Amino acid sequence: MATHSVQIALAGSGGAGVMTAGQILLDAAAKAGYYGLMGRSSGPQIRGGEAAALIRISTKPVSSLDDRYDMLLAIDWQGVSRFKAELPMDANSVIVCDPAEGDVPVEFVDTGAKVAPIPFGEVAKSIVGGRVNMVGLGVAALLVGLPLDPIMGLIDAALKKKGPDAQKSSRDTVTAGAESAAGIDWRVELAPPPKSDVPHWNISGNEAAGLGAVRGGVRFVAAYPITPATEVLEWLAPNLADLGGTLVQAEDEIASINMAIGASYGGVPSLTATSGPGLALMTEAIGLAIASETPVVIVDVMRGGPSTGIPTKSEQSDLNQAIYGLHGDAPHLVVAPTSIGDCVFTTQWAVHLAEHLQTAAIVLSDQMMGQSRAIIDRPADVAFIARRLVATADMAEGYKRYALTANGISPMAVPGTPGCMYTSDGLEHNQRGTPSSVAEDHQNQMDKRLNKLLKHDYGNHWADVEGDGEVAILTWGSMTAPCREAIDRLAAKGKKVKLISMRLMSPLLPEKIAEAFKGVKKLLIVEQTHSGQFYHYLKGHIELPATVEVLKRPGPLPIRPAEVETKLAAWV
Amino acid sequence: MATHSVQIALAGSGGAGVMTAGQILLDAAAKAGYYGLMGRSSGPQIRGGEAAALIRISTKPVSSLDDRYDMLLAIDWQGVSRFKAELPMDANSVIVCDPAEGDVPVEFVDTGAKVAPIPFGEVAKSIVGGRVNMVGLGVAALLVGLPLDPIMGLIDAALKKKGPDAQKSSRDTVTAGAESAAGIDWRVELAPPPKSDVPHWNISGNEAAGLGAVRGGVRFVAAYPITPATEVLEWLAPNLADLGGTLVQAEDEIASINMAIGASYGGVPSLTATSGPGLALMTEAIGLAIASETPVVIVDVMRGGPSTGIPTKSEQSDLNQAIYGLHGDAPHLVVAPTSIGDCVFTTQWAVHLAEHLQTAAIVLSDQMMGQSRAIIDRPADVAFIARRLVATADMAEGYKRYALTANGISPMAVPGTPGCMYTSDGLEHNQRGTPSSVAEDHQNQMDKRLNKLLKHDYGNHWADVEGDGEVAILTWGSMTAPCREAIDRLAAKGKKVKLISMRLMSPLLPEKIAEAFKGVKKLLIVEQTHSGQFYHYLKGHIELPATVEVLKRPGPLPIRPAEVETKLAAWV
Amino acid sequence: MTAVTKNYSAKDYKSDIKPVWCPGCGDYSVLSSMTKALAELQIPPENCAVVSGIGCSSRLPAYTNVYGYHGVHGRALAAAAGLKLARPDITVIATGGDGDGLSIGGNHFLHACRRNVDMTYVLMDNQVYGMTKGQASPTTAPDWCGSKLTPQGSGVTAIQPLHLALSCGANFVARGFSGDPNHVAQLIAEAIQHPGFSFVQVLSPCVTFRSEQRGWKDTVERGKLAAATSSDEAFAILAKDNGMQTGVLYAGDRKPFNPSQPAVKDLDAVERKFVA
Amino acid sequence: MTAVTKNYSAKDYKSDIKPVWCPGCGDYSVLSSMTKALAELQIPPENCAVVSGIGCSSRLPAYTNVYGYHGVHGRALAAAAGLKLARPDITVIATGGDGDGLSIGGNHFLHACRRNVDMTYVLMDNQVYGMTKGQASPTTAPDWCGSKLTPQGSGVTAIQPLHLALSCGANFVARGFSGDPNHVAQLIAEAIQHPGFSFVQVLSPCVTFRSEQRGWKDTVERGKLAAATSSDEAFAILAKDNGMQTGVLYAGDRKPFNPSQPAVKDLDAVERKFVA
Ligand SMILES: Cc1ncc(C[n+]2csc(CCOP(=O)(O)OP(=O)(O)O)c2C)c(N)n1
Ligand SMILES: Cc1ncc(C[n+]2csc(CCOP(=O)(O)OP(=O)(O)O)c2C)c(N)n1
Ligand code: SF4
Ligand code: SF4
Ligand SMILES: [Mg+2]
Ligand SMILES: [Mg+2]
Repeated sequence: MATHSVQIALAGSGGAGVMTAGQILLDAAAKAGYYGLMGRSSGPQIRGGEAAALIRISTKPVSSLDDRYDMLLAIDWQGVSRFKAELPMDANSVIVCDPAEGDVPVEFVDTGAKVAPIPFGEVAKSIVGGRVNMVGLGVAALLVGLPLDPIMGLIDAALKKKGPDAQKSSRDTVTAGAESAAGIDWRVELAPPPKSDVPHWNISGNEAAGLGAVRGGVRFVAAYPITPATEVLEWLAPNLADLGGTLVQAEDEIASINMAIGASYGGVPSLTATSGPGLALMTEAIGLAIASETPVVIVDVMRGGPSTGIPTKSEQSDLNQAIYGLHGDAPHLVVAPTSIGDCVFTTQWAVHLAEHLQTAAIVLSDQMMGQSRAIIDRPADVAFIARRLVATADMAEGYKRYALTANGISPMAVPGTPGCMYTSDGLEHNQRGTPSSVAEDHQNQMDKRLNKLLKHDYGNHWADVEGDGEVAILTWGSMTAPCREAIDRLAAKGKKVKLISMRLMSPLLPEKIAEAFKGVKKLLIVEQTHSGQFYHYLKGHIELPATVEVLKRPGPLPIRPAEVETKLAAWV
Repeated sequence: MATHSVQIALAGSGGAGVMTAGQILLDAAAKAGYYGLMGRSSGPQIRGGEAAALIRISTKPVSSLDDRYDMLLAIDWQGVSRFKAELPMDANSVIVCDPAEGDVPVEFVDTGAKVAPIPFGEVAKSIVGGRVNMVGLGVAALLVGLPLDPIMGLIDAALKKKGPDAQKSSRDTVTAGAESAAGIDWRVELAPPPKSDVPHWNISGNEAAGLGAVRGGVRFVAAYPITPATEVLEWLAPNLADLGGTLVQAEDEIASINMAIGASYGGVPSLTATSGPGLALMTEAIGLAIASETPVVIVDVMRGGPSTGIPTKSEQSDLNQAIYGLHGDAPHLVVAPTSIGDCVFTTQWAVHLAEHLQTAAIVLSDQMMGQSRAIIDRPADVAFIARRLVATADMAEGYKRYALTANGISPMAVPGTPGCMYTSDGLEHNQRGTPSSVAEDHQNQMDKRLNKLLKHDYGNHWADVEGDGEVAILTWGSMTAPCREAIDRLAAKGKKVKLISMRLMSPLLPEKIAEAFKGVKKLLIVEQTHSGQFYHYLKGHIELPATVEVLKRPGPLPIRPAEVETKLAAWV
Repeated sequence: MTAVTKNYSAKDYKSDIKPVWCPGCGDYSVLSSMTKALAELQIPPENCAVVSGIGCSSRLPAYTNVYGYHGVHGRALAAAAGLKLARPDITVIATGGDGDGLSIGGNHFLHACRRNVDMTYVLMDNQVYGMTKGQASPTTAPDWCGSKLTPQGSGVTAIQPLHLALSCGANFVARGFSGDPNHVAQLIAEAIQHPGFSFVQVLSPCVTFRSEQRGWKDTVERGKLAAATSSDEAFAILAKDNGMQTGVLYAGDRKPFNPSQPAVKDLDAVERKFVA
Repeated sequence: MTAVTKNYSAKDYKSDIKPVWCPGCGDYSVLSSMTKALAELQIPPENCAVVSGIGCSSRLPAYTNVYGYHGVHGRALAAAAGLKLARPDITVIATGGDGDGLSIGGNHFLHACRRNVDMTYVLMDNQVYGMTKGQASPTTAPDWCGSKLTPQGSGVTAIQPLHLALSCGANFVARGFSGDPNHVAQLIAEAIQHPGFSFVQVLSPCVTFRSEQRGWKDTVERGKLAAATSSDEAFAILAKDNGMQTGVLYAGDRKPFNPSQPAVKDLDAVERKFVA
């Protein structure tokens, strides 16, 4: 029977070029009309250490890795054992490797996978300028049934600068690789791709966040690099410039958030991106944005914590910090994309909300979404853009920056507006903005800052709510994908499970949540933390169904669809 | 009938010297054997603006202000109206003021208080070098029945440097003040003070925190000033030096926390003190202390938030940040003193716990406790001191800094110990300390860092649990005092209410809490925040009794005993 | 912006809010000087913004009638740079104290000098943390014992703000004394007009916690700071400076940092790159 | 500490942990130089601590066999100062990269120089953020276009670390090149022995993101940095420096900062002051 999804790992030591090969394989699948995903794993070496390209190709959009690998293609075994825990395999899997590189390590033998020897080195040597990764590419393409044609085109494009000789040599090596694998009696029969005349997109979660930002209207970005958020900023640098915006590299995260706030005070929608340690440094200034009601968006691409933690691996453990990491009562927005592609929408929405509600919005992405590259449908255009309620010169008479209004939003004068000059302040203030320690002013402004968030109509976007049933999963962020897949699989077996994947993490909307809970008797909460941050947060604020279980685990190992399915098995 | 507590406000414009007079009044009460308390309130002026000394004198230890004022002594009316909301009065109160300073403002007249005119200015002028605040002091002493003798001694001590002329002039002015008030037919009859041969202490919460630190063994402090925490550091500076310790003024809070961590890595118990904005800047490094298992204590004297907020007023709104303000799952200790005097014990305990458990401990004090000066019994000596489990040279063979042990605590080698050299790391690590991104190491070390906190026996110190009954109050920090008083008053009426004032805010101890809840059917949670941080935190983690109500309000107005009493009235 | 015909006087730049400053504080004069400078340059109030951190001196923006941003402690320069880069049409002045700018804010000062965004920084130097009631700042002499936090003196050599500014690449460097408000006004006006990052240190006494600074009026050497033609010469001049000479020390010609450019693409063109 | 009779060699200061560095990275040599310096000074490994921030270069402590602290990004100097002040008996070396020390850590650098705690700072300068895959650092030339974050170049003037160190008051200032490990070892040894805050900038190529730095071995002017007798002279020398000269620039005689003193009171005496 043809399969709808195949998963392959290309692994090898530094210099083997598995990432390049993996990238071409994914691109080729995209050209052929498939969806897919590629994640990366690498050892501690800064550069040139062992690495693995984790590739999934599918007939349907996918946003996370599958339970098991169909194929591990190991160019060599140096350091590859380090990835063992990330590479579950079984008797239906195949390990393709070069006997000249030594025996298959015992922990891989123990999986029961079939071993298929290919002399990568020898085949590569047979072509002038041939490289082992291209051999591997040919082997992989053949075994999963991807056509070689698009691969050749992609190679030509990639090696344009290196000239026709290099192009030909690579093409020949791919062909030789495919031929060398002809004798292997293991194949995946991938179902044909869905028909479509709209081309798919090839985008990483971090690029998607960048795109969402500019779609939303961001035109100022302050940047300080940090793994795994740097690519948000690196994508923005040239593209923002092309769009007439400005990106400035700051001296540290405290500077970048304050720069963004300064720019936004000037009327320009502004953003910065970081990861946990950087967010920690930004919290003081985020409080300032909230108190002074200056819109700003912070993308936090989460990694393993605490402290420096595990910078290259994913975790959802900045949730507490994003929601609660500020001193004083500082209501603000926290939103989370529910898939790689959704990084576009959610970031764009965050810009819209921050601007409309004149507050700070934190977008919680993570390493898994951010640094994975996916083949997806083009994210739809939506109307959410930055549209700030500004004061105009005709409001100058008695202008009060922090006027108490029905919906809590008051017109903000931007520099250049005659007559509306005021001083924005992080000190508690009266309606005019003058510092005040009067209890009534404090209470009023606290109410204002909270109520404007609570009174806003977030529509359906507060969560992805899918399906129906007495059993539901409540999850968020990159945990959504494995949950969605588990639910799909159960659905295929006729079992109904509802999915609630929260996009609006804060403020919580108790009524909307209660509505989503209607009819739900058993709830499974799924999150990638050690302490169950999401669960405790929800329990502290809303009423949960009678039966609640929590599936949680810290990074770096992802939670896989099968685990979710197993967990649900007792309930459906 | 003699009263057991009297409350007086001395108010006036800058230069009137109300704080000096208030201080002497409190000291005189102490000398006479009373307990008491003095808080301060002042206008926005940096120096020299209007100010009010808020004084309570009592036959029993008190840790917060009472519901109402018996007397407002206004030297003049400039800016005093600003304090109106803080100065509740009624028909039994008296307002002593100088007719030459103009009419009593209408909002004060409206309280119904009796108005007693005293020509402060004139009386002062009648004495060479006489000052109005000394007139006020004499008036106040007479009306509340404090003997003048101790006042004279205190004046002589305070003015020693200024010489006998100044001393005499002040003494004479006090006497003249008292005489000028002889005709006022309003008196408080203060019950005689309790008998005791042990002298009381005169201490502020911030000094008490400093004392607790050195009692606990702190010998290194890094300091960056911030209101209202500066006095912790200012008290420590000379006293730590006297004790052979070191205080260094840092360039910012990030430096101060990192200096403290560096010093502690060197084996010396270390501390820093700050307020909300500074704590925000420290969270990244606090995570480092937690991940690298380096003990450190941070005293956070809370003020009104968010952002710069209201620096001179109290609030309990840093609770979320203290518990949750770190990225990643970063279990640590958060403790809170339950009274001004308890700042000694709780800070000392924090030092002990941080050192024993090799983690960060945050002490949550607040402006109300920190900057109030109280007359209390000498805080008892307790055995809790810094006693870190260190590695010794004989453990060198195969020494593993982060060894997995039964209680999660592993011997820490300090520099100078031969053979145990290791690198302490904020990156996730294996038992030896070498950076590791292996899932098993992460899980093990996460478990270790959490379990060492959960397995510790905190004894009874996790909370002050007092009394019994089906109705209980659950509160913390400076809200404890008004709750305690409300409960005492109800007890006097034969009504039983249990008090649970939490000292160990994190980790929560569900079993201990459940035990304290035994028999409790109705629970009132009292806190000084806008959003109910304490309530939501508890709800998220423990099972609460069937009926729960929350009495919450942001600063700057304190929650007073009568409010708590009223709230409980329906239940008892 | 279109040409303005209205004629502004200094008081058009002052707000009606009463300063919290102590009577006699040097910052009153600095406020006057700043409004005078703006009047001299006839910058429409709405086209100017003053950005500050936290401290007595940092309270200044609210007392002006231009756009103001009273941010968090030590970060005025970062916020000001963001504002200027996003809104090159606005005249941006950052301001605050020696603690705000050189202690907690030292890193932003260092990088603002080298980044050279076209803005002006007016630092009110009273060699103390006034707002928190009198602790040593980076410009405090090491033997000043007036702080409870360092009762034996800080023991740490004071920063020379002009030297540091030059070393980090500031494009305009001057020192004034609040007791000479017209001179300070002139310095601020020059600083605003000079392209790139301009730094004006204003000696501004804290009469409450450093009352001896009342004596500055007698020790300041007015206009004695020689104008250098090169930064090397400026360093040579500073080698003989006692910190009390006022004047323009250095005016350089580095190009201001301004990466913003007009759009060359629309969103569609940007998005096309994602097509697989 | 009692006198040590054991004779230490450089390898006694190396751990068995394999560095994560790329083959050819300059930091390998700096590690060797540091261990050589310690061996030359015969400092017992347990009496030395190396404190770092985050970056490729900041990984160094784990590769030594002395006490190490691998802290957070940019804060090595603060942690090191705390350690030294609390434990004056320990030889403290802070280390890390140009990004760690001069970008996010700039404020601590500035204040470490003026505070003058007796410790040594070895800064591995590769003019790039290596760890985060190649962005411009404060020492990167403004026209370097190799970073995706600043594809047109940073446009910001590079910091001169030695100049800045001098301006802020560092007591010992030197520059070495990782390609001359013996020279660097000697500089580090001198720096450790010199009282107060000693700063050694080591040009240490990043072969991965700045492969052109492989050419430094040809452009470095070995030992050409003249030793100044005063800081004024040192500034004059730097005015002609191209950043590639190595040697000791300046060794001053400021007294190190060390506020710690023996106890003069016991707790009882301290507490007595609270008696009402
Ligand atoms: C993060 C943070 N840390 C500390 C403070 C407390 N604080 C307020 S103003 C100030 C120093 C102000 O000194 P300076 O900038 O010289 O201003 P001045 O009051 O002397 O004008 C400090 C430390 C704060 N508000 N925020
Ligand atoms: C708070 C924080 N911000 C950002 C980072 C990401 N980061 C890690 S290393 C580094 C720069 C390192 O550059 P450098 O100090 O020059 O060291 P190199 O790698 O070049 O040796 C950055 C920005 C971080 N770890 N923590
Ligand atoms: S404390 Fe000093 S700086 Fe602050 S307002 Fe008063 S005089 Fe000015
Ligand atoms: S990236 Fe550069 S600095 Fe980092 S290890 Fe590799 S060569 Fe060295
Ligand atoms: Mg100052
Ligand atoms: Mg570097």
